[in-house]
Amino acid sequence: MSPAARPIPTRFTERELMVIAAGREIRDGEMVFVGMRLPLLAFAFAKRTHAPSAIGLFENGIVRDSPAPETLMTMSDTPNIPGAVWSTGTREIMGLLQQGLVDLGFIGGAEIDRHGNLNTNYVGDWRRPRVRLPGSGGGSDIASLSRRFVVIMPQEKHRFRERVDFITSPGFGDGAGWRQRVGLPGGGPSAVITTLAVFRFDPLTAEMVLASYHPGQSVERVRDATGWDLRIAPDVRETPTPSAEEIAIVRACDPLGYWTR
Amino acid sequence: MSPAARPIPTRFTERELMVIAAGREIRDGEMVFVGMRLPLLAFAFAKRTHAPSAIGLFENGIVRDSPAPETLMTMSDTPNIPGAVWSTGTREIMGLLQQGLVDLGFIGGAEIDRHGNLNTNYVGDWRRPRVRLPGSGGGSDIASLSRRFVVIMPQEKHRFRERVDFITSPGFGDGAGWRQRVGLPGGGPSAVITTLAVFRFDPLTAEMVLASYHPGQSVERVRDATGWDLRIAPDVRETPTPSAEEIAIVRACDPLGYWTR
Amino acid sequence: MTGPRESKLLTLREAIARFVPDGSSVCMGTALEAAIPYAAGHEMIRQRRRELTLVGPISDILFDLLVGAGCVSRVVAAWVGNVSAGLGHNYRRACEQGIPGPLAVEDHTNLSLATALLAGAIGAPYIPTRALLGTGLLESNPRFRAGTDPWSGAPVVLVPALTPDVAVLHVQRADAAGHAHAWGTLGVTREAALAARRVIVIADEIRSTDEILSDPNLVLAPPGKIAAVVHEPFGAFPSPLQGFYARDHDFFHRYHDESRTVEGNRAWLERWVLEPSDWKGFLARLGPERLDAIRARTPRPSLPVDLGG
Amino acid sequence: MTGPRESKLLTLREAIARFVPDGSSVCMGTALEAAIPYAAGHEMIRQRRRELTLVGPISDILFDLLVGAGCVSRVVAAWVGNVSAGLGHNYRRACEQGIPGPLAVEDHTNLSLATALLAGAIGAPYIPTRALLGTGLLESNPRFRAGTDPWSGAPVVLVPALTPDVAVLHVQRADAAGHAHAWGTLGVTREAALAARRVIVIADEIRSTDEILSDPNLVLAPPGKIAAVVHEPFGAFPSPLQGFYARDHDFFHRYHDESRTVEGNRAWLERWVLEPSDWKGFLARLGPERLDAIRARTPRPSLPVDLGG
Repeated sequence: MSPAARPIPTRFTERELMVIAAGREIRDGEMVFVGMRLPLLAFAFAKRTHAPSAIGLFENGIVRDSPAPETLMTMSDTPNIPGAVWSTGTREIMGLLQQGLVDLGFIGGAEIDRHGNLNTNYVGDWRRPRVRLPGSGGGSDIASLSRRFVVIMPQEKHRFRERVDFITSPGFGDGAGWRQRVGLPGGGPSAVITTLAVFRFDPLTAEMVLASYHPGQSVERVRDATGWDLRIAPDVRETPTPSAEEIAIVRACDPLGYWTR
Repeated sequence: MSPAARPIPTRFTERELMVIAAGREIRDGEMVFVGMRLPLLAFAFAKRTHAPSAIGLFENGIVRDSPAPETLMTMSDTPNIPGAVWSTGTREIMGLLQQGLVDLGFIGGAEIDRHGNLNTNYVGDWRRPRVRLPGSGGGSDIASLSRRFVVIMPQEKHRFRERVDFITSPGFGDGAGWRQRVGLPGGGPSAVITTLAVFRFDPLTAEMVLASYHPGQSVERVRDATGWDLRIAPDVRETPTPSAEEIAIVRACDPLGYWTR
Repeated sequence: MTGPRESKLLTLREAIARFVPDGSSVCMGTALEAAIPYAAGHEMIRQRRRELTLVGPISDILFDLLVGAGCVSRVVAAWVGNVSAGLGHNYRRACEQGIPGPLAVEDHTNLSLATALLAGAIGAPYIPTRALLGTGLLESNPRFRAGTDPWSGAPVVLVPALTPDVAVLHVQRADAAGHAHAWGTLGVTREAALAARRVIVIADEIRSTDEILSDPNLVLAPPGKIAAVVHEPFGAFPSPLQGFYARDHDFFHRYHDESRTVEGNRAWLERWVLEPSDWKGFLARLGPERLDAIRARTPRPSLPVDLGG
Repeated sequence: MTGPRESKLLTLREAIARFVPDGSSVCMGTALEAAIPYAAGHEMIRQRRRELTLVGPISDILFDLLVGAGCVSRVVAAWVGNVSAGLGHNYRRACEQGIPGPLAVEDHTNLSLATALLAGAIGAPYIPTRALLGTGLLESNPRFRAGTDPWSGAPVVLVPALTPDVAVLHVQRADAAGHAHAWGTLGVTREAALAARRVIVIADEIRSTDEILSDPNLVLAPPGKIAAVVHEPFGAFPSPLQGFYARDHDFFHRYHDESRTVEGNRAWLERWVLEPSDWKGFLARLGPERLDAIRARTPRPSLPVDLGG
């Protein structure tokens, strides 16, 4: 293909790319613990593309089979209720999660480590924390109980640590077999989507592995923004550049660009 | 008082008398687990007389501060819902009970023994029962968890047994201290109201004691209809004859005489 | 892939054939004496379902009827009989004489059954209770276990979760996708809808999705739980359905009288269950006057909620 | 003896003074980001309440505000911060530097907090969960205990019941006796209403008892739980209330900016909490345009239920 024949790349933001990458993790018909911000847009994106039958759950008690028609700042904003297929309580939604019926959950985190454990409680010793973070919310529950979960977070070296100070949302603990050993029923993290890259987990070592770096990034730049000696997948590649159509869909989901600009 | 001055006694049925005796057990403002049939009428009677602020709970999830305006055959009959102050589920009502918030519960039984234990499961060995009875329903829960409970049942010798074959609804087990020993939080039975008499429990021995025999009955007749060597209260007396006004109120609560005739 | 709003409407015959195979554990009668899915029970008998485990708090005559028809090998319940008349003859015959076949019973109380379904609904393996202590049920139902509250040292009973294969729930109204509205007496209906692996919704009325979702707080269960929706007016007869019809007390008394003997029970099954080919046939046999006599006449609409913004 | 239908209407000042003494455990923010009882929080600050234990899943800025005002000695929560902006400055200052005073925190997750209130609501000492295993919360919150599911041998975490002294619940409407209707986002509201020893209902609208009891299934809690009813329109501002008003996002951002320093926080408290003598004063300071901008405009009434017979 001659350079002239290449399609002119549509410009997109880091966050638009993250939304599309996250959306691709949703399979059709899945029950998805949606959360807010980028995951909510990923759900909207997936619904409009390859996963029209996916169902979204919110920990305040809302279940939707279609994204809310307006941009939400919080999951409890009034536009999120009309059109819901169920409006119930936290306990009922968490019950579905603990029954093992939630296929996929999205969570964020302040810190993550090489085995996918997240910390949103304490930086430093929890008895005398340097930073008191807000806490788990429902993140720990999603990490413990969903059949698989995907992490979405900005990538900075100090947030990508060899070992987190405190496990709020369990990944694979200290490695393979840990989840089974401590009794966690859920499947653990299946991907980490950052501002720089997409990571997956080696099933043998339960260690985070670079699967793809975003357009404009490189293996080296991702390595530099990781706080341990990062393993690289043998088939590492560039994260697929979103198509103009995909970007248009993301923008339709966030017309004001509130979350993606 | 000369015979001529005695008020002419109003005729009443055994069951009318039982309703009035049961109604007297309800104190104003109490939360009462009402059940059906005679206890429901006792609640209606008490509301119209000395306990206008009593609240009635039904295990199907209904809470009422006024009796239903029509005669009910079951607690889930349609007239029992309009006017309810709460219509919820069994779990919520049982939750109030297990919290210790129910002051008084009424239950019936096929068999009772000298310590007030009731059997509504099996006559004979439960592994090969001679008679399979319907079961606990909510009776066992009321007996276990209400602050006190009152039994209403017909009195026949074979139903008043030294020891029941099977404890469905625990009274005082094998005697004083048993409830504490097995861990039951509720206060146990406070009265047994039968077709013949009213019984209470000796706080020292936790044994059923004849407190009063109904008009027309006698200590001897009650003894003959009891399957163990019945203890008689030192101040045993005749159950107060209902006044004409009391009987009129009971009849207003059951205008068709469905439960009391 | 079935979309969450695609129609799951089936006939009762199809729904029972597909989602209640022999050997299923089936939760029914969740609203206590109200909204009992009798139409579904009749269909199970007509399809000669066998080896069912029935789960429910009190079942009025439904469990007794299915036991007498030979559909049931196990009952998990707090009470089985006839609320109007007391004992259930078929239940007694099965427990006492093994007629028409042996019947295993797991004794519950209303609290323990509600607790077991709640545990199933929240995905907990068990929930402790301070009921049941000192009772014979701890022996007759070996599924209960003694435990200790580790904070106080007090004894508790651990009630294991119940997760029936299917809950058959009769409701006032639903849409074709299975978003269901139930009100009035609820009993353990909400817990059962979530504890069961799947739910058959039987509705007296089918409404549009927009109408049902105008009150999403009243919806019973999320789309993933719903296996089928059946439109069956008067499908809870002879039990009552708030806003729709009252209880037909006489039917319970007549069942009690006629099921007293094995022969009488067989005649009852023939006349009321096996000869009608479906529920409409049953209702036709009852006659329109009988239904008119119990039909709700005086509407008492609720103050709506407002989801507006 | 208070009759179950007697009025429990009080002013917010009276209700907080009588039913939220110093040292109380207070459950608030039960509907997550919606229906947060900010008016009640402001009143607690004005009354200089001290040594409160705050209980709630996520509290948006309400817990941060009360912590910064020195009312709180303990927080039992899954998340404390500012949903719009992330961290809560006052919460951080208290946890990291003991400003304005030391703060104990019992870390929860949304599941464990809902489970703890559910246990309180059903009167169970605890409920086991398979969440929390392997997490640091088992260390940082010593109230959790390790346990074993005796059937499977699998590890579980025992979550002890929470029974707050009082739940302060903002709802759409209630009658004067405290029969309350809440809808939309519910979070842990229903569990909190039953787990708490008593409930203060704060309603945007007071309706007649007949209107409220036209839908008894929607009622939150029985009369015995209700301590007081307060009529406080816009009492959940700046959080949203379905059918009444939307969220005022800007207010959260401005709080975040201004509470960044101790001085800024003091100024915020003065301006928005201490200077207004009550909630009406606060609303007046906001100005009617601001309330008009969020007021619900398009009604979306639900299909009523029918309790008729």
